[in-house]
Amino acid sequence: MRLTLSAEDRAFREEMAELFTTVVPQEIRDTVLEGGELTADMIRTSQRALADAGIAVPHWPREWGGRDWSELQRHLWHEEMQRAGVPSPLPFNTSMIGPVLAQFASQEMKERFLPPTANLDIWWSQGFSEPDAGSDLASLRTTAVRDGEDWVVNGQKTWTTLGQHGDWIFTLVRTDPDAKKQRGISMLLIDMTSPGLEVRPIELIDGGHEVNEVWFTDVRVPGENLVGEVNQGWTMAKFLLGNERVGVAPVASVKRMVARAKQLAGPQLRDPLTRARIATLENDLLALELTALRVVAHSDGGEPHPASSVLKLRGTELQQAATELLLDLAGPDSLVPLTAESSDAAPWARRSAPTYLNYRKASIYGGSNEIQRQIISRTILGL
Amino acid sequence: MRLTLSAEDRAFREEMAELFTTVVPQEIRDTVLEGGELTADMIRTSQRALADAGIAVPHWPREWGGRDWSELQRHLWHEEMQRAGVPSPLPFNTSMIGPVLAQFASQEMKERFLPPTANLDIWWSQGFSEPDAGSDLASLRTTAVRDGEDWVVNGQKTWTTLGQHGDWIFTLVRTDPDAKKQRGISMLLIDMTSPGLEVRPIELIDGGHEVNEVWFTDVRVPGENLVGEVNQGWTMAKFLLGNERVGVAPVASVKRMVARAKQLAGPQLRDPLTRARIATLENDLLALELTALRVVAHSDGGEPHPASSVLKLRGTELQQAATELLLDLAGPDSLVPLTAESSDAAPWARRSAPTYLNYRKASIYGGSNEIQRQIISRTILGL
Amino acid sequence: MDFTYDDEQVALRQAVAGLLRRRYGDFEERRRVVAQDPGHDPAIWQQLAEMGALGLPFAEEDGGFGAGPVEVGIVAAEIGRVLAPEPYLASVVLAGGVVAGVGTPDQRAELLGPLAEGSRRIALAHAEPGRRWADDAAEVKASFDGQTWTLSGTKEPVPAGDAETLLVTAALPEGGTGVFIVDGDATTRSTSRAYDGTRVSRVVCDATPATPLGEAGRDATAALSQAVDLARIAACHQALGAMEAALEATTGYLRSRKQFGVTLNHFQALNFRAADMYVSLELTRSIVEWATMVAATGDAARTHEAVARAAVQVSRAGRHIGQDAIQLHGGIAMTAEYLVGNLTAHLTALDHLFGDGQHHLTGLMATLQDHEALDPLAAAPQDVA
Amino acid sequence: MDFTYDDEQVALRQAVAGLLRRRYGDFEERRRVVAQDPGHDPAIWQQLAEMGALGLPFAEEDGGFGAGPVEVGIVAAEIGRVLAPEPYLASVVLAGGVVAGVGTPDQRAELLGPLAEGSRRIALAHAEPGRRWADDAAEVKASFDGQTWTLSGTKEPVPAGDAETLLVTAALPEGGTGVFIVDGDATTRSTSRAYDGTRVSRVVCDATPATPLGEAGRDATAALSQAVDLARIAACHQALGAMEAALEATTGYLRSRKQFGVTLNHFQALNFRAADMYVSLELTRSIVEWATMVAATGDAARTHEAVARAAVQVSRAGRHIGQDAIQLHGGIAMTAEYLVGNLTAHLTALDHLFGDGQHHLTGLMATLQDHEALDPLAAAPQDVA
Repeated sequence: MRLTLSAEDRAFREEMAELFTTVVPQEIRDTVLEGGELTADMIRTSQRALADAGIAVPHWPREWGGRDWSELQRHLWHEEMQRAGVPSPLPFNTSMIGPVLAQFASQEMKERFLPPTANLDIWWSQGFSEPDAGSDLASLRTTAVRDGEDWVVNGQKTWTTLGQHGDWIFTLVRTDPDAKKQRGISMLLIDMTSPGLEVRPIELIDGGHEVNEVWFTDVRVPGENLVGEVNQGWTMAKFLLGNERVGVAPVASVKRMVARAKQLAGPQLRDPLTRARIATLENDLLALELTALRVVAHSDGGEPHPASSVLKLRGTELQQAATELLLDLAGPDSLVPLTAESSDAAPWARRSAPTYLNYRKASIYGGSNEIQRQIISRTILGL
Repeated sequence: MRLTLSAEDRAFREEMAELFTTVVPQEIRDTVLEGGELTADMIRTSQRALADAGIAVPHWPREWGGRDWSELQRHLWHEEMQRAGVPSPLPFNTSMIGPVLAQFASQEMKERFLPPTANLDIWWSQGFSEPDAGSDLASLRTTAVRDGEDWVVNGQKTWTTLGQHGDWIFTLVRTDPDAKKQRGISMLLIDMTSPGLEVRPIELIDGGHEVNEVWFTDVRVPGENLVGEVNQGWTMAKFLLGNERVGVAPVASVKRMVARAKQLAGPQLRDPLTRARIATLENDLLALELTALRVVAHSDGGEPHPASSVLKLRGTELQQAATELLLDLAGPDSLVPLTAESSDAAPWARRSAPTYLNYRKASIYGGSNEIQRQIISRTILGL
Repeated sequence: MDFTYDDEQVALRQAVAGLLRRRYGDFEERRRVVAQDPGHDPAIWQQLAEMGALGLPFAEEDGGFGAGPVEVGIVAAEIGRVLAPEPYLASVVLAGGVVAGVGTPDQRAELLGPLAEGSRRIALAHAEPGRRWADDAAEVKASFDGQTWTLSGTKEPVPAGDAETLLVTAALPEGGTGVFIVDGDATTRSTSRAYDGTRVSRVVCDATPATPLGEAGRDATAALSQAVDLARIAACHQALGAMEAALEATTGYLRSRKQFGVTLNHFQALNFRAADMYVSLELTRSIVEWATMVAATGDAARTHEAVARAAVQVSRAGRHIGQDAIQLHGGIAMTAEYLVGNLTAHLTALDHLFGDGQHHLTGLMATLQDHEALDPLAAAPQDVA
Repeated sequence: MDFTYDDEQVALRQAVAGLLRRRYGDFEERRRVVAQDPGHDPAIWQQLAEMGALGLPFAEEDGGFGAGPVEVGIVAAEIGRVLAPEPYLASVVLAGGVVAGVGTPDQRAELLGPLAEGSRRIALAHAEPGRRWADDAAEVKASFDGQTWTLSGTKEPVPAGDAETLLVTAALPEGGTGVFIVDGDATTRSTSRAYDGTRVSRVVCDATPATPLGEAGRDATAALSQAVDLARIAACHQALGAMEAALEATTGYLRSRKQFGVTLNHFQALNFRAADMYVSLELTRSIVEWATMVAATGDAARTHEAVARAAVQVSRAGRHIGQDAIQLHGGIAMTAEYLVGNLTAHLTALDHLFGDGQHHLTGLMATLQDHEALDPLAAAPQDVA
């Protein structure tokens, strides 16, 4: 048992704090810190700055830019990044397709794709979900049929986050229609400028446009763009989704939100019910952060700790609670739209309702909270 | 829409309030109002007083003492009874076996049993639950085998509330072992002084003894004690359980508990968190009471309103919340046992923890809250 | 005590429901209307007027139909069910209610007649930036030079503030809060689309000429508060309609949507959550209908308390049902083109329009010791008379 | 930052667990012991002494083993798991802690040595009827006639107050609260069995002779508060052990118990509730272990805050897990002979021993503006040194 970080980890943490606040432009970090919306260029700029500093993809294999850090160090990296208001490196690149390619792709494919992936010279989109599948990913219907050396892809993906900026899309396709559900699925990398590929925006209830449908009509994909072997896609998907759950607790960003709420609350902090609500939320966050620290301490060099599901489940609950707190603090000012030409209501207050609505997705995407409860009850509790 | 009671119902309500506070001895009502424990004699005295006043079994058929009241009047009768601290007539007699006999029994059996049942000259016990059945009542194993004119009963019942006082027990027994679950069940009335019948106490976590096991070893029951037809028992059980759910929301008694909590809170009422907790509970109770009034208004002359499940579910939640409130108000004084020889801690405070623990049963017995959710989702929501 | 509607009320519900469901039953239609100015359909507004819905709360001598909170609630609930964007709550119930409560007989006839006929909309400009659901006005000030009244200051957010006529509340020179009739075009205002699709405005007065509503210089705080309470109860009905629609959509989705080879209603945990939504909804309906009946008595003090009680419950239930309706649907409910998420957005907006749950609970906390236990059946003297 | 036990700590856990599970693993045994006086098993107490568990928190020069809150927590958790009725928390951690914090070196050696050896139990008589978790004493007053100190007044409830030696807190003549050593038999006391099976006493002093613990007449409020904080954190571990056992029993029951022809783990709604219990448990474990490490630094102010944070979470989780463990079991968990309901009873008692969740939350509310955000990784100066 030790309460504190080792001298080494403490130094590491300070180094990260220093790096994040120096290499990433203040303007970008302020946008994050104030809950504003990032442009695609800001995300690119930030990730390239991290890549230059060698801290964009620390969890990748060393030869592709990884750092061999301990799980605790990765956690500290992630938390200090959030604390400094640095946008996370694009998860589709660094947490999803990057590790998959590093693990499953041919050497040639790695050399072609990994460096621009780390540097966000390629902006990846994810082509997994389909309209009729929901949490039942394996029931996907998009097909890829062999035609000479190429694959011809037809079908539709949806919930493709930030797909409007995408250069390439990694896609699960059905390559053997006769095989059982999970079998017969392959992973293809598809250039989003290919003829027959169309990205259609989906407007969300917060008025924003962050997800898309991606339609494939006879899209030709060179055979070399197949990752790994044919019909091995489900293995890669599971690998990818397993990675996705690690370090998912958005602790530092929610702490930042609650700290901001305290600043913004003003005279409302005199209301004991508001004080109780904030004090409870702070305590809940503390318990979550300590749990994240326990999990990383026990995850070294192995499978993701099963308690990762606790982090996802509880993390999104608290994230949503924090957005609800800000909304209630904004009160009637929350009714004023951000798009209002001029307003005396503070921008944070006018942003609070769309943010609250937007974060309802947190408990749905990336493995819904029902899926997390299922994992906990099956995997951990043996039910 | 009308906010108030009709003049007739208002007069009825006043009459009930007057009756309850005059015919039932003060000592008994005080015991209830202070959350104390009733003796069997108090329960008998109270019910006989109600029977004398003609208000023990108002929902029975008129010829057996019923009153042809509207559902609203029955509700008012029940609420005023609780408000006055009058113990409810023994539910095994008046809500369970009485209506079953009135509906299904032969004229001879009615004449023999209904008058002493209304007057609590017979104290009935319920012999439904079995150790391995739980909520799955129909999986019962107690058998009755025909032997000449008699039935010979073997098996075990459990959770027999107040069985230690029981004179007779109405029992579900399996009379056709080859029939499917729900079929092959009959209802027998069994004299609890019969040889081979043994009542064994079960101590509960609050230290009290209110439930029992009832063991049957070759207990001979005269054939005339069969209610209705052989293998018709499940029909009667469903009829009985359906009745049990009507008017189950313990509104007035919980309101009384919360009103007492406010009196007892003393300086703790200055704590805004305590005030918020009580104000919320009062509001929740108001919503429940109004829902009960809506349900009774729509239940006249028909099946139990499906929203009865809402009353049971929410009623027990609030009942439990009220006991938890009293426990927390008692604070450290709740640790002092009621059995302590002498104590400066108030009796209500010393009773608060056992009461809290005892009421955990409220969401389990009489159709657990999971069963209620099942009923709501299937019957009302069509899921 | 009777929670059933009479035949006339049932007919009103059917008429309004028929109209609004025809127009907005296809949610795409509602989206289209909301996307363009003025953000609602003037033809529907006219039809509501023709069926008498816009004049319901006003006295016959003022050009209305002499109905009350119950009938207003019926209309509001149907609006909530389909998210009809017509500014019934803001214009008829709230602003109209202020005119009815504060205006002189002449003013009432002048403003409420055209409002009931659908020929003129009015809006109440009361909220001021940064002030939370205050009863009075502070930042907008009224001046009187002996001849004319003028107002200066900013009101925001003003629901449906693009109306022809504004009622602007202002701090009076001698203290207290007055209400003034202001020509909307005489102010500097901008109107935009709120996150739930409704319109809100910012209204700036700068020595803007104004006519006192009611007796000049008289404090109207109490009358304002009563009008807001009646708008609150209508908002509760609107929320109730939206909750009903959210639960219906959710159970329909659970019954029809397949995942892992079966429809979602094979998953007990989801069904149980739907059951809990139903419990919330029924409890809410009870307390809202009760508070409406209390409001119909006209007793302002009892109404204020009853409305707060309903609002506490509506706030909690609206969050519960709105959040879980999205969760049980999954991603599709996050999209703007699907009804359910929009119901949640509207529930959220309603919750912050006239005071959220904590605001009202705080009021109830102060009255905790005024009663031993609540007794909704205890008749007040005037009820019995 | 490291949440793992070292080898010695693991060995301690195994030893204590082995002893207590052998003795009380069959819950019927625990019931039997609790039903009779003294309510625990003196042989087990002796064995705990022999394995060093009773001397863990005390300095070696006082007759202890110089361990700390982490080791005490290990013992407490094992006690909680099987509801071992031995008065470890009350006698060793609480009363022993007060001696260690307040007593003179001679007193420490005199009292703590026999305590660690299991030959003498002590108890702290601090609570006074009707006062809620006060830091000071008010109703019991100390007098000094120039030669001897005497105490008068009533203490209740006194956990495990049937001990040979009592430490009684009392209001000092000059103000402040003192602690006094009193021969238990010199008081009028009655001991009874609390609802969770533990023993509590009422202790009446009436000009009862008393020896000041530590310097006579000196205010010991701060030292008392520190000792109570250490007892609180041990109580958190005891609760954690009980919660673990409750969840284990519940999942075991769901896996094995059949209803409607299948085991209960075929019902998704029940499994999901078990998953939520697990989430509560893991969050609680994290914050309790962290608070324990903070306590181990010896920094009283940081410990006080960390303990309050752990206590808020333990209170909530204890209710959640205790209540749902009963609910998911159904009727059987209501019976006294079944472990689960008794775990809930004990969790309930622990929650009200040193301050419930609301009590501690109120403390945290007061410090809300002392920090921007909580940072458990921020090292205090002495940690780094």
